[in-house]
Amino acid sequence: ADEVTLQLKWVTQAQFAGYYVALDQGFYEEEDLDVTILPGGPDIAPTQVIAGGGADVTIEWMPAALAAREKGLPLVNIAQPFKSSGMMLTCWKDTGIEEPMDLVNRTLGVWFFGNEFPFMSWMSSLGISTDGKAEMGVEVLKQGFNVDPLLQRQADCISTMTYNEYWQVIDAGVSPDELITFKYEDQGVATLEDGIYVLEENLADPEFEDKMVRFVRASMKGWKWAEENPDDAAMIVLDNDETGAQTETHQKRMMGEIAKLTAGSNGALDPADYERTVSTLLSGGSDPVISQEPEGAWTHQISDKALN
Amino acid sequence: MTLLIFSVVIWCAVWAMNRQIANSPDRDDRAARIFVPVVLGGATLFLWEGLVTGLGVSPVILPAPSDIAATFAASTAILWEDFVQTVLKGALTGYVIGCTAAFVIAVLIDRSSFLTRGLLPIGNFVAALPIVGIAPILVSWFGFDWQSKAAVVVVMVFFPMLVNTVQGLRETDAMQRDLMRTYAAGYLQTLVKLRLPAAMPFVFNGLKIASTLALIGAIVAEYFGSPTRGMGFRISTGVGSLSIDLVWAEIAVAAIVGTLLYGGVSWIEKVVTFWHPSQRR
Amino acid sequence: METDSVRPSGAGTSQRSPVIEARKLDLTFQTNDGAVQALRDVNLTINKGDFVSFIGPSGCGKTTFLRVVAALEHPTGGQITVNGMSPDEARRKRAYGYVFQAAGLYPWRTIAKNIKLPLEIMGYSRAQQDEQVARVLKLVDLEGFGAKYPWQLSGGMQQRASIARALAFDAEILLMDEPFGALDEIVRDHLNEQLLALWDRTGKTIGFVTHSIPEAVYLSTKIVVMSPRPGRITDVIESTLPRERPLDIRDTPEFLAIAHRVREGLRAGHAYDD
Amino acid sequence: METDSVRPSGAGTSQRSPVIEARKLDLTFQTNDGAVQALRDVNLTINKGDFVSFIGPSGCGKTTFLRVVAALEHPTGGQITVNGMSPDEARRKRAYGYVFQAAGLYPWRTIAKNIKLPLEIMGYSRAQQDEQVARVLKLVDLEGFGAKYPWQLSGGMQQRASIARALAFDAEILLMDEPFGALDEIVRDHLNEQLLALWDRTGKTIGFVTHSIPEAVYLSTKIVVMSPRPGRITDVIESTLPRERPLDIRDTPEFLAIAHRVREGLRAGHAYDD
Amino acid sequence: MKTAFPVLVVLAAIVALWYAAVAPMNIRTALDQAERAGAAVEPAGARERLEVSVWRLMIDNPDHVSEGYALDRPRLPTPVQVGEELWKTTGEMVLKGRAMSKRSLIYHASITLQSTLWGFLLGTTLGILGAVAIVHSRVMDMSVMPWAIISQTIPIVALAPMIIVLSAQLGIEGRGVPKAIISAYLCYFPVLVGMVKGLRAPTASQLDLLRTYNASQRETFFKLRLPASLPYLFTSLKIGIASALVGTIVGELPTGAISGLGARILIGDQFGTPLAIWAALLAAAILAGVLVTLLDILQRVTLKRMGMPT
Ligand SMILES: Nc1ncnc2c1ncn2[C@@H]1O[C@H](COP(=O)(O)OP(=O)(O)OP(=O)(O)O)[C@@H](O)[C@H]1O
Ligand SMILES: Nc1ncnc2c1ncn2[C@@H]1O[C@H](COP(=O)(O)OP(=O)(O)OP(=O)(O)O)[C@@H](O)[C@H]1O
Ligand SMILES: Cc1ncc(C[n+]2csc(CCO)c2C)c(N)n1
Ligand SMILES: [Mg+2]
Ligand SMILES: [Mg+2]
Repeated sequence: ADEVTLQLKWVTQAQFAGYYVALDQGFYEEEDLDVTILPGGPDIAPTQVIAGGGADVTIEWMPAALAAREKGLPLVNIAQPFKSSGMMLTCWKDTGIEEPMDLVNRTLGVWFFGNEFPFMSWMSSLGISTDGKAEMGVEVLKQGFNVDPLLQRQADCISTMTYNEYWQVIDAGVSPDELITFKYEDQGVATLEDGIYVLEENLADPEFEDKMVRFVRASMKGWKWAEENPDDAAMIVLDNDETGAQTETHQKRMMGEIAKLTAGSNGALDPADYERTVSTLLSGGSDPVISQEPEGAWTHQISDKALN
Repeated sequence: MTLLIFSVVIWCAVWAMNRQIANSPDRDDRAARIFVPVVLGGATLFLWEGLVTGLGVSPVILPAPSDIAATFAASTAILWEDFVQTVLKGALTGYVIGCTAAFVIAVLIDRSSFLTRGLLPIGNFVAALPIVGIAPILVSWFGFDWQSKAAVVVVMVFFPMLVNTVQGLRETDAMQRDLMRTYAAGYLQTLVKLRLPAAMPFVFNGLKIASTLALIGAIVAEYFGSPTRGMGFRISTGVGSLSIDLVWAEIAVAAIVGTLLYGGVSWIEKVVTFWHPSQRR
Repeated sequence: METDSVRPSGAGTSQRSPVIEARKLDLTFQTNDGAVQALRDVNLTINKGDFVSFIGPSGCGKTTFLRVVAALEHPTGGQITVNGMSPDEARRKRAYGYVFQAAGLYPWRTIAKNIKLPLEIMGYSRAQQDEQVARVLKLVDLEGFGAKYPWQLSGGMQQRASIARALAFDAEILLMDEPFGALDEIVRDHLNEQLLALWDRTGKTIGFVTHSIPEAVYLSTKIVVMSPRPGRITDVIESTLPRERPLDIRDTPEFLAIAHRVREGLRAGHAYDD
Repeated sequence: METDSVRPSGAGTSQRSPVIEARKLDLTFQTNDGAVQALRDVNLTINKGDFVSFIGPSGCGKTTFLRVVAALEHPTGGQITVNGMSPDEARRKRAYGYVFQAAGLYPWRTIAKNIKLPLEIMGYSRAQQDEQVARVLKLVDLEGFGAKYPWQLSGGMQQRASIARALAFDAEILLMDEPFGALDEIVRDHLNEQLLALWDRTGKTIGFVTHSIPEAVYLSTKIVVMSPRPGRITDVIESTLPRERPLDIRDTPEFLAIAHRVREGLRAGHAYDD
Repeated sequence: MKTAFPVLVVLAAIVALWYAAVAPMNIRTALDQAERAGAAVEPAGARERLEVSVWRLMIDNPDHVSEGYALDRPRLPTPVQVGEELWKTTGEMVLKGRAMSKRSLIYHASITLQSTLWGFLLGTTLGILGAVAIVHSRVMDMSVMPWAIISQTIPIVALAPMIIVLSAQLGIEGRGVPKAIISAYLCYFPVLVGMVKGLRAPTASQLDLLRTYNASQRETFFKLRLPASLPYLFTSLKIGIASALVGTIVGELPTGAISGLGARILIGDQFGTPLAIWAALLAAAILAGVLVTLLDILQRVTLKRMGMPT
């Protein structure tokens, strides 16, 4: 079998259910692939791992991938299982925040490590500076990995994913009525999230191309399966979690939310989504994420063969 | 490739020269003691340059020193802002508070052998607590700004300093103490005239260990939440956005600051404990 | 300095008041491999103005006895009084000047500052301190070395500095543990003379440990010979030498007779069959 | 042991072959506050089988001279040969047994193991090692203490152990730096006798530093008197005493005459005006 | 056991302080919850309460103070809560026969222990070899020692990702090796410094003695320098193993946070289960205690056999 190493963006969780299902259900094996899944974590930059040859293929968000491309690492999107963005800003209602312009003069928690780009674009589209509290500014905190800043009111709003952190806030006993959320999708600044990326130079190699075709085909099969059997998929993820710290309820719920994000994608990148992402990123205010229109950052070369 | 070979040759030449200096009669000169490691460092940087360019290592994995230097020069404003946030506010505050508190408490508990015997073993446990576990807790207690970073530094430096000071205070030999007894010197007199001076070599040992820990503590704590400035912030986000050259520039700042801090403490140590055999030649 | 103190009259000692009185003194050290009896049944009276030498083989308890007197060690049996008080009370009254077997100077202080140490503690004024330092440095022939650090001096000079330190303040009782051990004969003779003169002038009570028989005989009004395992007193010799003692008194038959008696007492404490 | 070695004949030394020859020896230490001239213009010949004592005030360079002989220090001027070789060559031939001023026993080795240390390095067999240890322990009266660690012994015993260590192997030249400093008179007398007997039996060449005039006179065939600042030789006294020396030879006029000459030489090196 | 009693007393004092601190630390969360459950709280509204000090809140809401001792997500858990969590993930797992399951801290501690021991082995070897080189060669002393110090001023967390990527590029499979390298990086320094001190502990006269015997460098090393350095070695080994443990846990974050105590801490942080963090922290402390104690026993036995007073 051909060996493939997959680097995930984050720790083992239902966000990556499709790949674990494909592995567990033998879809990779059917395609004669021997896949190793490397979970991510804080401090793991999938882009760096793939550059260092630690993985053949990686799951990454498009803003980070495009930024890496501009830094001279030619990543190419070969498939895009996630159609919509799950990122949002979650705020306390009792702070009086009702619409985006109310964010002015507040303290906001944001994820960095390459995940800050959509937020920055959004703020610049609103004309809000991120250099500290001011009439047209916000105080930005680099949020850690948990939702404590919101619960302890060190921040008025924090970044959450529809499928993960939001539910942790709810699990902490907060009722949804106490919160107000702004989905990036609704604000028109959605950027593409989990996509499958490889190094451009590898694509020229027909053998590698063939491997990727089979990989994408099996992975999408896994995603289909996961959408149809969310609870079983969550259990598969749980079985693969080596930390033993994940909980069943949380993963089942996460799987449910993830299914909403994958819905509408057959795995092939929709060029319109790509264009929207690029224009959002290019409008990044004074310090845009990417300074020029990228070229060759995606291809249908693989998905066309895999999905038809 | 030629650069690689050239840098290897240079490195070997520098090593040979250092050998010469080290075996020459001037080897204990202040100048020689600084020159030798500095040229070796320079040669090593050059070797690094040669390896990276010669072997074509991608700059997103390991940038060449020349790239790092260029970034360093181009980002002095950012580096300065981060230095103020992490070093001046976080690390130094924590260092001063932690070391002072440890010193004072060491002097206080030293009067009770019960407390010392009870506290020291526990101190060793606490010293083995990983900062990566303590940092998120302290960030959630003390907020995102430098206060939580200082708190992490306090926790990190407290016990090494405490243990060293307590040990130092016991370092007087029996005869030196007996002498004070024959004078019927009081506790305070014995402390000021005998035990504190005798403890100084140990106190400085603690201060030196703490000086390397302080910076690391402040940087690591920023991984668990920070304002949008600081060396730890820049390093952690820099890796994510593949600005590895900026990451290395920050590492260089950390190394320089750490070395200066360590060197400063060593220099004060030399002045204060001039009498100790280890300071004489 | 109590230079005007009552000068003890003549060599007879019995009529003067006792300063140190030990009765049936016992001292046992508890160590992890059994108890060590360092002193057993020690009875001794030292009168005001006495110069008492202690002599005996290594490990016989000389140092231990001096330490008991200075309240640095507590006897496990028997009684000891100093000026009618317990040694500890006397210590708190700052009755002692103690010269240890090793110099024990503080390395972070210069020689002058080392000598000033007791003076600072006892609250002498700046001017008094300087005056005393100058006086004792001269006494032990270390003028000009006040600003040096201990490690810059040879062993013998360090020992003299520690003697100077003990002489700098006006202790009633001087306890000296082999103070001249590391000195050559000439320096030793010189310091012996100086010490005798000081004693004569001030009327201090002196306890003095030595390994040298001539030194003990030359200096003392009373020689205590000790023997080891357990440490006890085997002989107490009252010196019949006059108070005025030029160096060449050491060639008189009287001197040699006393030295002989000490040597015999000492030999009894050794196992050699020669 | 070379018990069957040629036994040196009589007290005359001039006809025997020179072992150590120093010519115009200079040694200056460079320290941070200036140079210290420890030895200046030292000329000395030591013949095979000589017992040479060095005596002089503290800091006059006795230790330094011994260290130069053993190649532990390198002269900054002049020449010195040992058996016609440089001291360093002689050292590599393992010509020296050295007793240092401080005992310097290794605390992690028992007394017996400390004594075995040179034997291990010089490749003695197990059986030979045990035999030698037993012999020298007896020589210094430490039988039964072989299994003890240094810190379990009194200072005097430690010093004897270090003497035993130097005697355990068959060094041609024995260098002893105040070996009997911390011992009381009786033990000292005893060890003096033992050392003389050993020297007589083996014909070793011995360099011996002491502060005691009687000891120097009693032991030596040649007494070197030194004086300080800078360290130089002021007198070399060839002893006229017979080779056979009972302890009471110390009361003979001949002995006292030599002692007197040494004392005068010594006094000249001091600044006292008495 | 002359230390056992004082240690217990100090521990008891710490636990008591800890207990006392729980009330003020958790009062806000407790009041938020109580308010959501419909209780009357003074003042009403989490935002309003932010303006009021915790002491005021405790005085005004005495009935709710106790609730701070039973929160699911406490800012500061009680010692009992931590103890229970620790028991649930260790002792209880053992009783169920699942000591090595992924949910057991014993399993994770064993993973961490493995890397720690490899890192310790690597670090001490490097440290000792480095010290031997430094003591025997002046070039090494002059050129390497300053860099050893500088190496410790570099934040290892910044290097960690690069170490992983580089070791992957060098074809090293798995995350165990980079973890051990990070652990060794922290461990080697105290060992190096301690051993340099120890190997230089022999006094000039002890060295002179061997010179008079014309002992070789080898003999000088084995018969003098090495034995003289052992007390220093053990002291630095104890610091070294604690550093190796810290290093492993630090290394477990960027190496995929798959398993080990570091991963538990991270996941506990990410999923907002503070009890898991505290339990993992305590487990790390206990592990460190056990390792240090083992070395301490080894030290006592060795030094005793060498006849050194301890
Ligand atoms: N702290 C102690 N613990 C145990 N034993 C001790 C202690 N101090 C002294 N000893 C023992 O008590 C005895 C007397 O010791 P002391 O120091 O009084 O001898 P000394 O007569 O002064 O000998 P030296 O002439 O060598 O100075 C010795 O056998 C010694 O081993
Ligand atoms: N390593 C050194 N560096 C500088 N000066 C030294 C050194 N060793 C000895 N000296 C100086 O050399 C002189 C001679 O010293 P040495 O040790 O030979 O004297 P000594 O005659 O043995 O004295 P003592 O009787 O005190 O042992 C002294 O003035 C001493 O200060
Ligand atoms: C240092 C660091 N901070 C935040 C993220 C954010 N992040 C990326 S994917 C993901 C999934 C949500 O569960 C989250 C939170 C990260 N990767 N690394
Ligand atoms: Mg004594
Ligand atoms: Mg000497």
